[in-house]
Amino acid sequence: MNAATIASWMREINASVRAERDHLVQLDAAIGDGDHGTNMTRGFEAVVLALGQALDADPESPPGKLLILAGRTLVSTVGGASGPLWGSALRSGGRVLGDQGSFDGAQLVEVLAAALASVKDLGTAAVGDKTMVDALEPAVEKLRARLTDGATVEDALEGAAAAAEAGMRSTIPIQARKGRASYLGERSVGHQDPGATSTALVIRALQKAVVYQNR
Amino acid sequence: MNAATIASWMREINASVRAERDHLVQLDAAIGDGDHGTNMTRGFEAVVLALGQALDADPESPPGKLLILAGRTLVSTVGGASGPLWGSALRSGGRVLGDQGSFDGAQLVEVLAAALASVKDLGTAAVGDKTMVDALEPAVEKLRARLTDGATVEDALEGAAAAAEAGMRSTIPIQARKGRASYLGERSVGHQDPGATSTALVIRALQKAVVYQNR
Amino acid sequence: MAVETNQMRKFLNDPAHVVKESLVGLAAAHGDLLRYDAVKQIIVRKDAPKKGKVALISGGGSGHEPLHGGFVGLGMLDAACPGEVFTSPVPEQMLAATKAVDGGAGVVHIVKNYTGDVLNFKMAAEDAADEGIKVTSVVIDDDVAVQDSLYTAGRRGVGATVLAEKIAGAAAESGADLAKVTDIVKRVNDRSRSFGVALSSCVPPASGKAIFDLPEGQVELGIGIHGEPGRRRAPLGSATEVVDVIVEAVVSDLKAKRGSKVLAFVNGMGGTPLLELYLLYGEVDKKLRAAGLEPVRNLVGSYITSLEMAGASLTVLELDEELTKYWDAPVHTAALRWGV
Amino acid sequence: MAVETNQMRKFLNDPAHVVKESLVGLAAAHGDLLRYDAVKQIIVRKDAPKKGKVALISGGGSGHEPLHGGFVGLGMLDAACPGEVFTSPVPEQMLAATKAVDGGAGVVHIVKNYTGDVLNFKMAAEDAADEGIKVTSVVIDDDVAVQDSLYTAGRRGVGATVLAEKIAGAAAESGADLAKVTDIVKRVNDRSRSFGVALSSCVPPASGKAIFDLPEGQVELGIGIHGEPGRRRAPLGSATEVVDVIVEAVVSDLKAKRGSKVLAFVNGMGGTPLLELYLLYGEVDKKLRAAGLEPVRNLVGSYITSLEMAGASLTVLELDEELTKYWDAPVHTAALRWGV
Ligand SMILES: Nc1ncnc2c1ncn2[C@@H]1O[C@H](COP(=O)(O)OP(=O)(O)O)[C@@H](O)[C@H]1O
Ligand SMILES: Nc1ncnc2c1ncn2[C@@H]1O[C@H](COP(=O)(O)OP(=O)(O)O)[C@@H](O)[C@H]1O
Ligand SMILES: [Mg+2]
Ligand SMILES: [Mg+2]
Ligand SMILES: [Mg+2]
Ligand SMILES: [Mg+2]
Repeated sequence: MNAATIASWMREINASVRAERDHLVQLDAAIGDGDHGTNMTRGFEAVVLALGQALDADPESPPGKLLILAGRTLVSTVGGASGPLWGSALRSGGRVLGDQGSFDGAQLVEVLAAALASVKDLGTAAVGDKTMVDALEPAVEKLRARLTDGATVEDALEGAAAAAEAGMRSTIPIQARKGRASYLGERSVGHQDPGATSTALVIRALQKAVVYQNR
Repeated sequence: MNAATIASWMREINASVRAERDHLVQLDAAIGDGDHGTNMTRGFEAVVLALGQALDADPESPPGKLLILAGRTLVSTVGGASGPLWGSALRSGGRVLGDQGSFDGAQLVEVLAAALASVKDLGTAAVGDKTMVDALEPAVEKLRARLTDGATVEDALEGAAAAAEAGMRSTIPIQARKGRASYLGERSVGHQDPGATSTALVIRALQKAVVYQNR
Repeated sequence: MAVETNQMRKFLNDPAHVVKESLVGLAAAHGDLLRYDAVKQIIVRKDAPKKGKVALISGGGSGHEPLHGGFVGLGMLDAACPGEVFTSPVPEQMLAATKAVDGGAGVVHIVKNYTGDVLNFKMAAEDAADEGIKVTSVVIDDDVAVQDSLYTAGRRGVGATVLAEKIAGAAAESGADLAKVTDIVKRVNDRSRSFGVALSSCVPPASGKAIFDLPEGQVELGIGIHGEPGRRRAPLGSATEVVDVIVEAVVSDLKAKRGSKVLAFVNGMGGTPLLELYLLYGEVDKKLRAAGLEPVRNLVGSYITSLEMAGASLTVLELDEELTKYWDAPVHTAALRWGV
Repeated sequence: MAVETNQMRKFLNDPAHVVKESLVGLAAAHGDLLRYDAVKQIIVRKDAPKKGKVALISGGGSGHEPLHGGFVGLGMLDAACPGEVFTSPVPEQMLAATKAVDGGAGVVHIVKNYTGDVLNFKMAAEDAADEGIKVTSVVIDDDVAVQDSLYTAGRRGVGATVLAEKIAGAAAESGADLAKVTDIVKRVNDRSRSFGVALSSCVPPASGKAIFDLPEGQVELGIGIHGEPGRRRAPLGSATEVVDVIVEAVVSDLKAKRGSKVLAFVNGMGGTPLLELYLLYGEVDKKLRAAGLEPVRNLVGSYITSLEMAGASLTVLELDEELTKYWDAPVHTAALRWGV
C-alpha cells in the first residue's frame, strides 16, 4: 500500500459521506445538532482537494505526509467535535509512517491504532460511551487479530469494516456519555450515534480502496 | 319602545356577536387583522354590564341616556376602528332621544339616521366602500320607507334587518376603499366585510328585541 | 404542567391578560425608566411630567414590541398607550397619558395611520383640548406598499414611527417648542418610506390561529405590521432578489436626490433572526449605494414587529443635518439606548 | 422571483454562504465598531490590538446572534470567531483572532462547553502558546439542565457567556491584568446558572429541516442553544407554571444565600417575541423575590439564540460589588450598549 492507497481511501470516504450526508444529518438531529453529515462532507471534500494539489505538486508525496495533510485539512475546515477528533486521528496515523513510500498490513494496524489512541486521548471516550470510538476500536482490534492470524490485508480489512459496522449498531441501545448526545441523558437511548456511523463508513472506505487497488 | 327595549337590544347584540365571534374573526383575518369578533364581543359585554349597573342605580334611566352610555362604553373598551365608529353612532343616536322615557317608530328612524350620519362623518365612508355603512345605510332607508308606507315597527324592522343582511352580502364582490381592507387593493374582492357583517347582527338584534318585547 | 388553554407556541397565562402581564414585566425590568399605570393602562416615563418640556406620546395595538413601551424614556417618548394585541387603544388611555406627561409646553400625538388609531387619537385630542392641554397630532404614513389615493385609507404607518419617536424625542429633550417638535415628526415622516415582506403569518394570542396561511417558499409582499396579508404573494426568491424588490419600492417612491445621505433601517418582524437581518442589511447597503444614496446611519433589529411573524421591512429616511443631530443625540429607553 | 432552492422561511442566497453574507452586513452596519476579515473569517474590534489591554475572544457556531459578533466592541469582546451554523469554528480562526487582538497583555479565550468548541479552542490555544502569546481559557458551563457528572460531557455553556463577556470585558477595559480578567470570567461562570425551554425547533439553513418535531401545546424542557432536543418533553402549561419549573431549576442549583443580589437574564431563543419575554420577566422577578433573591440588575431580550426557535431561557448570576460595577461599566457593541 502507498500514497495512492491513501488518496483513494480519502476519495472513497468523500463519496460515501456525501452519499450518506442526509442520513448522518438525520442521526445527528435526533441526538445532536444535525450537522454531522455537513461537517464530514465539507471536511473530506477539502481533503480530496488538498491531496490532489499535494500530489500534483509532488507526485512522490509519501503516504504518511498525505495523512498528516488530510488531518490538518480536517482540523482547519470541519470544526465541531469531529474536526479535531478525525483531524488528530489522521495526523497521528500519518506520523507513524514517517517518510516511507509504502507500508504493509502490520504498519496499517499501527496507523489505525495511533489514530484511535489520539481520538481517545483528545475526547477521553471509551467503548460504550456511544461515540466514534465504539466503531473505531473494534475495527482496529479486528484488523490486528486477523492479520496476526495470518489473514490477507483484504480479508482483515473486510473483518475490520464489519466490526466497525457492528460497533456502529452497538451504539443504538446505549446511553451517551460523551459529546452532545450526552445532554439528552436517557433520551439518547435507541438512536445510532452519527459519529460511529461515519466511522464505519471511513473503515469501509479503506477496505474498498485497498480492494480496488489490488484489482 | 323604551329603556327596556334598548337594554334588550344590547343584550341581543352581545349574544349574537359572541355567537358569531369566530366567524367575525375569520372574516377580519381574511382582509384585516383578525380582531373584529374579539373587539365587538369585548365592547358589547361591557355595554351590557354598564347598562345593568345604570339600571340598577336608576331604574328610570331614559333610553337616550342608555344609548349614550352604551356608546361611551364602546369608545372606552373597544379601540380599533369599530370602537369609535359604533361608539359615536350610539352616542349620536342617544342624543336624538334626549330625556324622553319612550319613543316611537319615527323616532327610532331618527336615532338610526343619526347613528349612520355619525359613522359617515367620522369614517368618511360611503355606500360601496365595503364597510359597515354598506349594511347600515340600506337598513335605515328601508326602516324609514316601510314606516312611511304605514308598516308596523315590527314589519319595518324585519325589512331593515333583511336590508342590512343584503347590504352585508353586497360587500363581497367589491373592492375596499376604507379601513384596513383597503390596503389589500384588489385582493379584498371576494370577501365579506366583517364590519358590515356585525352591523347586520346589530340590526337583526334590534328587530328581535322589539319582537320579543311586544310578545 | 398541563393547561387546556395553552395550545399555542406561546408563553401565556390567560390570553386576555397577555398585554397587561407583559407591561408588568416591562415595568419590573425598567423601573428606572418608566412606570406602568395598570388602571389607566399606560406606560409613563418615570420623571414625567417634565416641566417646560414638550411631551411626546404614541400608542397603538400591542404585538409590535418594543414599540411603543420600549421607547419610553429619555430622549424619546414620554408615554405609550398600548391597546390589546393589534387593536388600537381607546381615547381614555390617550387622554390619561396626555395628562400624565403634559409639562405645560404641549403634547405631540404620534399616530400611525390606521383608521382605528386615527379615530381614537382624534377623540382623545378633542378631549385633551377640552381640558386645556395644547395637543398636536401627526399621522405617520410611510408604507409605500399601500397606494395613497382616494380609494384607500391612505398609506400605513410603519418603520418611520420608530425614527420619528427617536428624532422628535431628542428635539423635545433639547428644548424645542411644540411647533418645532411637531414639525420634526412631520419632517421625518415626509422623508421616510418603508416596505415590508413576510415569510409567515403570526398568531394573535386571542384567536390562537394564524391570520393567513403562507406555505414555505412563498413571500407576502407589501405587508403591514398587523399580520394582515400583503398586496401580493410570490414565490420566495433569493435574499438578493427580495432586497431588489424592497429597495426599488422604497427608493422609487422616496425620490431622494443622488448623493443624499440616508438612514437605513432594516427591521425584523419578530420571527426572523438577526443572522438574516444582517444579511439583508448587507444587500440593502450595497443597493442603496448603487442607487446613489449614502447610508450614513443605520438601525438593524426587531423594533416594530408583528408578534412572531417571520419577515422584514426596510425604512429609508432621507437625512438632513438637523435630523442627523437629533438621531445621534442621547437616548435611554428599554429598547434603544446610546450616549448615556 | 422564483428560486428552486429557497423553500424555507428564510432570507437566504446560497445556504452555504449565509454566515459570511451576514457578517458582511454586520460589518457594513457597524463599521465604527468592528471589521470583518473574510479571509480569516473573524470579527475584530476596530481599534484592536489595544496595547497593554488584556484581550477577550470568543466564538462558536453561528445561529446564536447577536452572540458573539454583536458583542465585539468597547468594554466587551475584542474578536469573535463564527463557525458555520451550529458548528464550532476551527482552530485557525481562533489563532488568527488571538494574534489580531493580542496587545501584549495576553488573551482570554471564553469557550462554551461543547466538545467541538473545547477541542478546537484547545488546539488554538496550544498554537498561540507556540507563537509566544499568553493565552488563558475559561470554559463556560452554566446550564443546569445537564447533569455535571462523569456520565456526560458536562454542563453546556449558555446565557452566562453573555454575562461573562460583558463583565470581564469591562474589567479588561479598565486595565485589569490577564489573571484578573480570567478570574472574573470564572467567577461569573461559577456564580451563574441557566435553564432553557423551547416551544418549537429551529431550521438550520443547510438542511432546511426542523431539528426536532414539537407539536403545538408541548414544551421541551432543558434545551440548549443548538436546536437540540431537551431533557424531557411535557404538555405546555401556563407561563406561570413554566417559570416555576425554570426558576426552581436555576435557584436550587445556584444555592445563593437568602438576600443575595442577582442579575436576572431572560433570554429569547429567537422566535419568541418581546411581548412574551417581558411577561416571563414579570413572573421571574416575582418568583426570585419569593425565593429570597433580589434582582437588582436584569437583561431581557434575545441575546443568545437558536436561529428562529421559539423559547426562552433564564440565567441568574449572583452578583457581588465588583461584578456589579463591571456590569454597569460602559459598553458599546452592536447588541449591547450603555454609558457611551
Ligand atoms: N468526546 C468524544 N470522543 C469521541 N467522539 C466524540 C466525542 N464527542 C463527540 N464525538 C463524536 O462526534 C460526533 C458528532 O460530531 P459532529 O456532529 O460533527 O460534531 P458536533 O457534536 O460538534 O456537532 C458524535 O456522534 C460522536 O461520535
Ligand atoms: N372609515 C371607515 N368607515 C366606516 N367603517 C369602517 C371604516 N374603517 C373600518 N370600518 C369598519 O370597521 C371594520 C373593522 O373593525 P375592527 O376590526 O374592529 O377594527 P380594526 O380595523 O381597527 O381592526 C371594517 O370591517 C369596516 O366595516
Ligand atoms: Mg453535530
Ligand atoms: Mg380588525
Ligand atoms: Mg385591529
Ligand atoms: Mg455541531
